[in-house]
Amino acid sequence: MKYLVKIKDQEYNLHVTGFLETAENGNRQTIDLVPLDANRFSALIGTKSYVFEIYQQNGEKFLVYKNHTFPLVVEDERDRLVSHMKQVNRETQTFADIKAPMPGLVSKILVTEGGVVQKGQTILVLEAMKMENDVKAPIAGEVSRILVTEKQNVEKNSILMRIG
Amino acid sequence: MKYLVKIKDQEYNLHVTGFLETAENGNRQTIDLVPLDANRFSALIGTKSYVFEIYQQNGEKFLVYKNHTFPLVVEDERDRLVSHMKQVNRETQTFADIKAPMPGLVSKILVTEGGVVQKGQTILVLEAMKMENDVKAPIAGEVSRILVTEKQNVEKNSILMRIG
Amino acid sequence: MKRIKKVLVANRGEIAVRIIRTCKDLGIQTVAVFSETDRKSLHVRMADEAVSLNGVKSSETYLVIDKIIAAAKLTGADAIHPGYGFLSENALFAEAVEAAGIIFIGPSADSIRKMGDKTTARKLLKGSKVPLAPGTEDSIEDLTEAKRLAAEIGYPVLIKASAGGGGKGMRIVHDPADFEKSMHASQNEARNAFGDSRVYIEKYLENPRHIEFQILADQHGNTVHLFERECSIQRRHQKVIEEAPSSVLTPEMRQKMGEAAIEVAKIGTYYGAGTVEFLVDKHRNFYFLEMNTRLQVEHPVTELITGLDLVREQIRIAEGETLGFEQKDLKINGHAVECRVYAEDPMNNFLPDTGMVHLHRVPTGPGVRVDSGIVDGMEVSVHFDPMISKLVTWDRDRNGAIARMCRALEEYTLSGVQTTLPFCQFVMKHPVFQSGNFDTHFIQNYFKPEHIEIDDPETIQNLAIGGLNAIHWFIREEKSEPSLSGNGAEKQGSLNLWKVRRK
Amino acid sequence: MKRIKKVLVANRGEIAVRIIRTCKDLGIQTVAVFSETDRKSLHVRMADEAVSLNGVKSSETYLVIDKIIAAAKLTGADAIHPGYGFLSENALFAEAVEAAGIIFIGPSADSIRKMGDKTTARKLLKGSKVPLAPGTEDSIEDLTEAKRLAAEIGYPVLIKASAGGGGKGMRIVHDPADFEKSMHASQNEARNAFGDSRVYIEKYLENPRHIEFQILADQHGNTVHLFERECSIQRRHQKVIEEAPSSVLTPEMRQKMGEAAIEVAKIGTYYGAGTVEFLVDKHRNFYFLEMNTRLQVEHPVTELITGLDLVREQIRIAEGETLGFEQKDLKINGHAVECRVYAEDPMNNFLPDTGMVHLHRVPTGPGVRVDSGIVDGMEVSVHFDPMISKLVTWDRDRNGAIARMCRALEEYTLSGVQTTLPFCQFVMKHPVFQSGNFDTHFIQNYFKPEHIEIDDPETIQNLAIGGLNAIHWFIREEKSEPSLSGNGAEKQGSLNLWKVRRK
Repeated sequence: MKYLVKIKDQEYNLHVTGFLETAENGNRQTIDLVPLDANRFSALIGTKSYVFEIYQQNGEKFLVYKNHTFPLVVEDERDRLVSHMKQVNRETQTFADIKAPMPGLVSKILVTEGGVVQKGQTILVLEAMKMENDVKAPIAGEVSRILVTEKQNVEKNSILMRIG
Repeated sequence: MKYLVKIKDQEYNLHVTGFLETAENGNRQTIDLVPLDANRFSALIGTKSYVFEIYQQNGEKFLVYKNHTFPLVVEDERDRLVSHMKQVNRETQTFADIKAPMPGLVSKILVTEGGVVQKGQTILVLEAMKMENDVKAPIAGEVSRILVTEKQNVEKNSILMRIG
Repeated sequence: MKRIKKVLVANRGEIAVRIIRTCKDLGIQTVAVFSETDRKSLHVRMADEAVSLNGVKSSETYLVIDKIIAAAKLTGADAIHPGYGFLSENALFAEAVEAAGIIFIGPSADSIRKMGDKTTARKLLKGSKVPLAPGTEDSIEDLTEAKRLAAEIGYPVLIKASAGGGGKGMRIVHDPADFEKSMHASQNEARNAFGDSRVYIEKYLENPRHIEFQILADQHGNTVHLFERECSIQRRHQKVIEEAPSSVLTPEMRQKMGEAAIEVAKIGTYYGAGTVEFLVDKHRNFYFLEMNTRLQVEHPVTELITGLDLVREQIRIAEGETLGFEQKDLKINGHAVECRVYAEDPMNNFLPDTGMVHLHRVPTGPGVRVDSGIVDGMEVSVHFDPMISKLVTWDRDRNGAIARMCRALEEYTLSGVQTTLPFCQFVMKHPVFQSGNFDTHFIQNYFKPEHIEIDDPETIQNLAIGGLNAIHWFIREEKSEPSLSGNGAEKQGSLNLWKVRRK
Repeated sequence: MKRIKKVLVANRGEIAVRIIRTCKDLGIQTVAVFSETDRKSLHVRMADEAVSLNGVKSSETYLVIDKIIAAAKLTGADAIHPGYGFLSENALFAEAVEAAGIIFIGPSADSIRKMGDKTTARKLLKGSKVPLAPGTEDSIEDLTEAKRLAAEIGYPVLIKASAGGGGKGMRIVHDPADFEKSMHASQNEARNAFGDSRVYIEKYLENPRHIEFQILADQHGNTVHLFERECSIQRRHQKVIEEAPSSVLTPEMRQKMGEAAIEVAKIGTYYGAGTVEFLVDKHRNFYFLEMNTRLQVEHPVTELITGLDLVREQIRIAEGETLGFEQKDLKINGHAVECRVYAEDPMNNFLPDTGMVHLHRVPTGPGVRVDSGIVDGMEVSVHFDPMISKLVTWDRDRNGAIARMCRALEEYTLSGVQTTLPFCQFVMKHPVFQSGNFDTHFIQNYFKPEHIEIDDPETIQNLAIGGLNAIHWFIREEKSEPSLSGNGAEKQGSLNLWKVRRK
């Protein structure tokens, strides 16, 4: 699978050619990667030894190495296609179904049916994994339907509401 | 619920009277117990502060305090009744269904149908939680049925075989 | 002489843990007190006994004299150690403790009153051989009068809280136009931090170094100093890096300043451990700044170069023992550096960060000491100071101590909140810091967030490759085990990309 | 003089980590090598580079000279540090390293041959002023001849491996009837441990103390000793607790023994760090026992009382530098104690334990140093030595160092395997150990497993109450969350009584 990896203003076109094998510009390299604890990994790349942590926050990925935090963007071909399509469709997109990104408990609904929301506005708080996760409006528009109530448990990908 | 707790040759008749409230000989005491990591707890009993670990190995419980390991036996009224009944029935017990103590993968079956086993003999190895767990014969007798095969996944409490 | 048998530690975090450690060394029983958010804290776990203060904020807990004394009575503690911050420089607390028949491990209430209050101290020192920087004698409330005095002293001036320490309530004013705003801000901060809004004004020295002397005095009139600490690396007027000895003091200057520090203590009829802070200007003139009538955050650097345990000395003094040594018995052995590890984001103007500390693995090995009150699974909350720990290194010389600090900082693993660790690494590797020739403006003069970035191309590329493969690992794990849920909880060290972090 | 830029550490565990730390202090790049079971080990994580040795057992990995040299060539390492054990006292290895154009951080192959082999060393020292205990000059293979010599020396005798150290292959024989069995056992153990079954016989001294001197010598003929280490607390002839200085040596004896140690080094034309071991009998006569031509496990106690970093000194010496100090510059500063933490069950005859270390939290604070190669989630396997870490404390005097050790032992948390931690606590609190008046039989004379039990009735009762409530907590968690499975994996620090531990 081909990926575009962005880290610290650098972009790498990486090709995951097999189990822990990655190529860049045709140069294959075997990576010895082992998980440690708390999202940390030990990676031997060539002979070089790295220990780093990976985590995700608000949908963005971060890599922590020697106490430095690097935002990490990983896009595969589909993502790139989708992000391209999104750009094309942005103007014409008229509605969006908001799905639960993970199973959890709806702890707060911050909008009402008929209300108007801005893109990026927090519309619902989903409690999952002992955390409160803000669910944000992907587009601006009117809230046309709300399909859940507060304190309701929802499955992953169940539709929470529709905007537009 | 009433319990008999045995630790270091001492026996205590303890009465769990409520959420983190325990009585001994009528003396109620509130316990402030919080879980830490890796099966450790911090307990404040009166003003005294204790940090200890609880773990179970081969069906026996242990408490670790200041790097000392104490075997811990906790019996509730039912257990005592059962253990009393067991003693009464021991001579007359003619068969036993062996149940999976936890969900897992049957990694080895060490007996065959029709074979005779001794009490305490390991009859099956159940791989669960990344460990191999020995399942032992609770009584001596002939293996009358084996209901599982090697590499089979089993649910908790599913019957694995019958002895007698 | 009364031997102390049980000490209640009226504090939290690393200093509570540090005091408990010495009590254990001395065979003294320990009592922790705690706010509800600190129930799982290390000081509660380590103490022999622990008593809840039933509340969350410091104003409901660690600052409530009655609750602390009640806890001491409940547990039969015969002494109270106040640590630093909270009630440590509160004369009323020292009095209330003594009135309850409990030993206060610290100076007398009288000394706290005299020396803890900066304006009182300055008045007392006037006429002594201790040099004072120009400034107001009394704390000042009236804005017009304050402005007049500031003009008289000459800009730039410093507005400081009378009651406080640690840079709280401190403002530098360069321009008379900013004076009013700064004074209000200072008063507000002082009120919030110390419950006392009084401020005073003094001359602001340019390019100053902050150098302080540790003193120890027993109740029988013996006073020594334990040499200096260099504390010039500060952000927001708060120390972040300290060392001992200072690289600018000559033996002659050390002797003069040490004698002045002892003089300050004697004028304050001081006993216990205390610190006399000086500013040293670019001409190597030194001026009395203030006295801290308690243990300092940065006391470990002094411990490492003298081999003394300052908490042990405090306890022995409180018991009425005499110091077991004289000034001539004390020698500086090697060099020590301390980095304070704060939950602050150095990339973002040192904004305090909060959250769960997932993983806290401290460095060790030759010449490394860590004083910390945090462990895996604890929250860094908004209620208390964002200092996580103190990392201290020692070696036979300054270069060695700095090299060990670089190694220890790299080895230090803390996950869950942003910390000042990379910033400390930046300072240690900076040629100006390494030269020893810097002042309190080091950070504003030399630090930019981009300076602490890692940008070796091979490293960045390998992190991209490693990061991608790690994400692949998560995806693979998730796909191959759709019902990972079944025994997910049982997996030792099991990982999940999607679980982590929130603010 | 050639500056070393990249060091390959041909070892594992705590000593590999410890060497890497000093290399980092010196700005030297590091290369780790590892057996497959050590992939997650700390030394692999901490080194800048790491190379797999493709194998599991030490005979396939850390003992294979060619693999190590290949790894050094692959990574461009210009020096190899052998640590202790494995190839550290193998002259062929030292030669092979030098032949490959790589610096061996240790003595010359010639010195290893001369001094590393006990019988050769004894021959060389004969006629010098270094006192030798009666024993065979040559290693011995023939049983009948060995028995004759044993009778001549006089029982009890000691059978020891020529090649080895660390008590491996050592047997005391009190009764001639046991001689044959003991000799075979010793030969077998020596073969397994060192690939060399040769043994020799010497007089067994009764009530001896094991006292060794650290020496440092440069390649220019300068040799100093760094005082003694007391290593008399042993089980199975292996050291478990060491300290410096020894409580029995007078300054005169220290000087005499130190001079003898330097003499041994000079006769061996020795350079690098080395240790000369002596036995001291109850009349305070001392006898040369053997020389260890490498860094010792217990070197940190010497580092703490001298302020030197022995690995740094080794590297500087290997680079061809001269020692920067003379004997008269060296002073003993305070007292240091080391406890080796083994995965062994002291309640069960120190039987080695293996398993997963769930939790490893090391003590810190004033006067504490931990050298460890283990972290959470690592296995203590059957393939290697069961030493987990070394806990070292320092204070201005012996009582202080012991008190800090008691505190640090209590603070030390290791979950998953049985350890010698409670045993070390027993020793520290024992009046005979505290008196300083003990010999190598301390454990057999004073230790019984029941001595280390906790039996304060209040504690036991409260553990019963706490334990019961903790079990209740597990049951409640399980019942109230039947589908805990759903996000079980996501729970930080989630607990499960039923998951843990197996052998």
